[in-house]
Amino acid sequence: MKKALALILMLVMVLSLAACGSSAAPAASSSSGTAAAAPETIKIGFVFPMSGTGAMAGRYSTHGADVLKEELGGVITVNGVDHPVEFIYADNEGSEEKTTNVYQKLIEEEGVIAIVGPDASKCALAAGPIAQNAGCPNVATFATNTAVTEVGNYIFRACFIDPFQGAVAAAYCEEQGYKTACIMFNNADAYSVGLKDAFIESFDGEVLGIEEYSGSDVKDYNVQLTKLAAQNPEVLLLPNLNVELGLQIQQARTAGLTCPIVCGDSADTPDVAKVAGAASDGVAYVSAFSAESTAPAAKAFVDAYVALYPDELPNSNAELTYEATKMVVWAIQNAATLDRDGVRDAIESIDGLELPSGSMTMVAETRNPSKGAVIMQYDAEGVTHYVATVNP
Amino acid sequence: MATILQYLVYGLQLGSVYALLALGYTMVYGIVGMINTAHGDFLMIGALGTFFIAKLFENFHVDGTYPMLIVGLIILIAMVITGGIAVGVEAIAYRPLRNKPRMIALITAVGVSMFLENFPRALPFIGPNPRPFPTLFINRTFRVLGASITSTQVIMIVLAALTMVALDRFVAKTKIGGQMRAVSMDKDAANLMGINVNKVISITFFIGGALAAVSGICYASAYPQVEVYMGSWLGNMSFVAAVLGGIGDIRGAMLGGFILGIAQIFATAINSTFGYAVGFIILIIILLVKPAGIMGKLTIEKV
Amino acid sequence: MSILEVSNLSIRFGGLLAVDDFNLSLERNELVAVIGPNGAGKTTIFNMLTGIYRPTTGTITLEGENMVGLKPYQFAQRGITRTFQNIRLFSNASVADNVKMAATMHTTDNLAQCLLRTPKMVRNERALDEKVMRLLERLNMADKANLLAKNLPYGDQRRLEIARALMTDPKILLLDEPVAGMITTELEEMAQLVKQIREDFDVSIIMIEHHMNFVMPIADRIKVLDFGKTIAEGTPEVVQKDPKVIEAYLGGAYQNVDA
Amino acid sequence: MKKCLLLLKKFGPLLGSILFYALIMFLRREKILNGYYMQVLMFAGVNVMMTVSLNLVNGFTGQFCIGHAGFMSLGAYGSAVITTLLFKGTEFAAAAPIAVFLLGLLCGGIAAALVGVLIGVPSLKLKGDYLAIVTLAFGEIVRALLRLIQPIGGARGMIGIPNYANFGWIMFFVVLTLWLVRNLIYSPFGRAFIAIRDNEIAADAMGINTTRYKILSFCIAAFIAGVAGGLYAHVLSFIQPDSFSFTKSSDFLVYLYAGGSGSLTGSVIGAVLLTILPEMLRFLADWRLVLYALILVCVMLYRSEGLCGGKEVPFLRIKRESLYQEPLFGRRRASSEHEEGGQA
Repeated sequence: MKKALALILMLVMVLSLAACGSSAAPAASSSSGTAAAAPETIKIGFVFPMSGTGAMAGRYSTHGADVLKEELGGVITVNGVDHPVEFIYADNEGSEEKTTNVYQKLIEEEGVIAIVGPDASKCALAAGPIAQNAGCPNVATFATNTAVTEVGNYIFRACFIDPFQGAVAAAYCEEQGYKTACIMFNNADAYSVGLKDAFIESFDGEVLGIEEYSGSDVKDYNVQLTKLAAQNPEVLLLPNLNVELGLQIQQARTAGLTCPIVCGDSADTPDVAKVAGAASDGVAYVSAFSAESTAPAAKAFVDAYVALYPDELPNSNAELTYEATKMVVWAIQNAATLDRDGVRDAIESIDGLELPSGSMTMVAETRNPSKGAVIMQYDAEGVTHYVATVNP
Repeated sequence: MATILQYLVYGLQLGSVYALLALGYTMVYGIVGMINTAHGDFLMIGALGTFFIAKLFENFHVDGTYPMLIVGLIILIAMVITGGIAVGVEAIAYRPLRNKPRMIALITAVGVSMFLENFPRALPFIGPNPRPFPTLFINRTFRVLGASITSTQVIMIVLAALTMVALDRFVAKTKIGGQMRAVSMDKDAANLMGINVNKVISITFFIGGALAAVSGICYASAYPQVEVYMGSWLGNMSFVAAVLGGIGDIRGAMLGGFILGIAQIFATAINSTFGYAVGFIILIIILLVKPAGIMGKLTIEKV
Repeated sequence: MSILEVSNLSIRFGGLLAVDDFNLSLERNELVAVIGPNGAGKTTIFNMLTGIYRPTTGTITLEGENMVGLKPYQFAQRGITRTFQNIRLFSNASVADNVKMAATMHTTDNLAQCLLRTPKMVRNERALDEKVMRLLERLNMADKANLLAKNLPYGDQRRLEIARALMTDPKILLLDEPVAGMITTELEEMAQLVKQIREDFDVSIIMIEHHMNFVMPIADRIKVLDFGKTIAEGTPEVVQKDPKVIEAYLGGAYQNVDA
Repeated sequence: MKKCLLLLKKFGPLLGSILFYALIMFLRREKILNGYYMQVLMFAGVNVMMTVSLNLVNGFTGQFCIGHAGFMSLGAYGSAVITTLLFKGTEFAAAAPIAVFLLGLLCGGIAAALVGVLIGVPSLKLKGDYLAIVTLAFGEIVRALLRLIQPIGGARGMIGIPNYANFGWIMFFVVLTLWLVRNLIYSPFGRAFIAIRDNEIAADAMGINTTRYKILSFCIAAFIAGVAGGLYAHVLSFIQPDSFSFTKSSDFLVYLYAGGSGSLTGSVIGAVLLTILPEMLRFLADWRLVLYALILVCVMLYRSEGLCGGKEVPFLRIKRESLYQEPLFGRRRASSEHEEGGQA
């Protein structure tokens, strides 16, 4: 009995491994689109949390990618050959461990030409070395931590970095004439900590009080906000995650903080304003793009998005995923190659690509995009309004 | 002074959520002896359910809220649905394991919890996005001794206290309450005495689920955002509260919930950097002083 | 020379004086039975003699060493072991393992030796196994060595408790109702066993038992307890004839047991 | 012939492990197993160690620890501090990376073990659920404190941890752990643990210093968890406090009880299968965790004693050494001696 059990187990293990293994496709070949019988499918991998507390971000992200897929009509033309394109969405549950698994799967098994995502810096930091070692270009969407692209020359990002965003927020506050600020941040979250540090470093005024909370599990911020209200600051910075912001804005108003509120780019999610309700009136945030923008690329994106998903408006996740994917597709088209290295070089060479957020140029040394930020503001109905553009 | 009172109100607000949830936790534990880690997800179902039920009643929507009667109806429907789901979960997943080691039921509950969270998430019309919770209770702010208290907070705290008293009386005085006590002491003996143990346990789960729905509605009224993962950590905290008060004891659960809420708020108030850790340190200290929780009696095994 | 000296032992639970002024001087290889109706405080005395309860007043001296205040495991390590009235076996372990577990305190192997399973450790284990088997054989349980304790019939569970207690190499063995719930034939076997143990292992035995037929032939001395007080003491013949005992206890107990 | 069998019995597991390792490496070289499978296998190995360690406390000693990820995080950070903060870029690390790696693992293990003693102390006073809550609180406190220590990155975590742990190392530590824990279980120490689990009062009455053995159990388990955490850190090369949350602890609980507590085989099977299963369900996209949850519930319902139901495969079990009771190769298992299976 025990022997049988042990044997069966061994068998199951080895078979399951071998079975899955044998189905592995060869890595992206370097054929340059010679007139073969059937054109090779171009696979692009996407890594997002589709379950777990970050699942909302993943949902917007996949929707953003879907817009580009529609736009491409399912094909990318390389050297005059129409290659079918396949987007492979992989769930990383917002965990670093799963992200590394998913990267390996996409690179080794699916043979993707490039990976778009993930949205969290921690996941990008954990899995970045895998893409780097495999020589697979990787464009992170929302990973704003400076260290993400320092992993190596295959790692790019579509968003701006924490120090820039913090500086933008600080500059905006100074411009508005705010002399004193208070901050409440999530000490369990790297994004929040990074943004807070960057803001403090560039803000010329005085930071009157800093309060912390740990994690987004229990959404009671009353004490921290009451303490900050006692400081009577001219502005409140909430550099926090979108699942927390709605309630924070609401509770800040209830706690008697009447000053203007400034948030990071994660506030660019319609759900924040929906949850905050009327309290969202006047909340300003740093954003990569403005849905109001009259630029054709922006308008086209928003229209295409709404056409595909009539119930919602795009948020930053959707938009950045769209841009990151666009960068990859542009690189494939312009490098006219299905070779990962060629794609990497092409991404690095992006100069003046028209994206919804404006014209984007890749800084080759840091592999961060050089792009401006806009300051947006919610009104009482939760509609966003353009306030200002800040360029690096 | 006013600040301390204000913090106390916040503590009671958070504590009442823990307490309401812990009541269901502790009842189930007291009667079946299992740790139902999916209990927090019943809270989510209650809150999310209320969101959708309220949508159905949109025609009655006036001045940003609903008439009292409709609110009562919405809450009742949510309680019945959540209680029903709790009963269903018990019948399908827990009943077959009743005589198995309790860890087995615990792991099953982890699986159930995972299912209850991920199933609605995977449904396209629910999904993972947080939603604003409709205003069910009229929100007015009172000023008492310099502290501002909202009507929602008052409703939550009073509701929690009333529920505790009602539950306590229910278990102590009614026939079914007596049967519950009998089942909690000895299932087999209760069975021999002609008590329908399955029925009693089903009723317990129904009450637990309904209470979770109420706490979900309270939580979502105070922190008006609903999403599918909202219950998991709250469930853990209410388990902590129930154990702190002495698991299996209804008054203990209540006390544990309020103590936990107040401890967390005051720890945060003193230093928000360490607040989170300090809350747990207080917990450990209390347990070291009272090894069977605050209201729990240390059962000395007779040799 | 007496091996165990218990004097003025009393314990109070709240207002209840559960055991009042219990005295006992136990000789080497002596068998003393403690009898008395339910609630007389017999098991409480055992609990004090094994360190589970700390007496309110009084002293317990084992070979000149004061034992009051020591932990239960220290009582066992110094040579007082017991069986339990409500059987407490290591129910998910095999019979042999149950017995082996009781030898834990005699082990000379340290953690590293056990982790690495050094040859010395293996030799010790083998010796232990043999010792266990010899013991089980003496108690007629060798054929059941591999059964799980919880699957044993009731009588065997009692015997296993005794085997386990013997494995600690006790100087004094406390038997708490060793024949409770047994039928008459088992009773005789057990009486035989107790006698044999007393001879083979050179232990002193204190035994709690209701069953007079069982106690009378094997006990050297009997102490009779009622409501925590010692009401009579002496050889079985003396005790049997003591009017106080007959009045307080014997009549009722006979009926109880035979019923 | 008999001597040959004896040798096989003694070295069979070792041989089996080596063969298994060789097989995996062969499949890897032949590109049948790609990096993805190796990655999943490595995490499975770490999870096996964690589950075995949890088994020691929950399954064998009968305590109730639900904050095991806390020990793991201490080991991960402890080892990462050594390899990354102290030695990274030094000549010594370049000359002897393995020495640095092993030193890191040792320090991680010791750090976790010391705290394990600390957690063992309340276990003397608290039982069951009350102890569980303390371990949960402990895990949360560790996590909260790690976030606040800036030299190790605070909430941002530590990046650039050298990628020392490969499949070979993990395999080595898994086999070593299984071997050591098996030896421990079938020794006076293990018997003391089981005695405490089965009946603490009786254990005490039989001269077992329950205090000491309970703390020891926590301590050893914490050490193993610490080493596993160290391996985890050096596979992932990035750690942050929130990786070691309660969710992680409850994963290990699931592996343990789904596999069958009180059995090493169960821990191995539970951890390996349940690490691989969610990966195999990836094709289900959104519905993946829904099905995983259903499978888990069904396993518990239909095989509630765990997948391997408290049984042990021969090489994770030590038959009594005595020749007195039955011959070394009992009639019952005479045929099973030929197998030379081994699994990570």
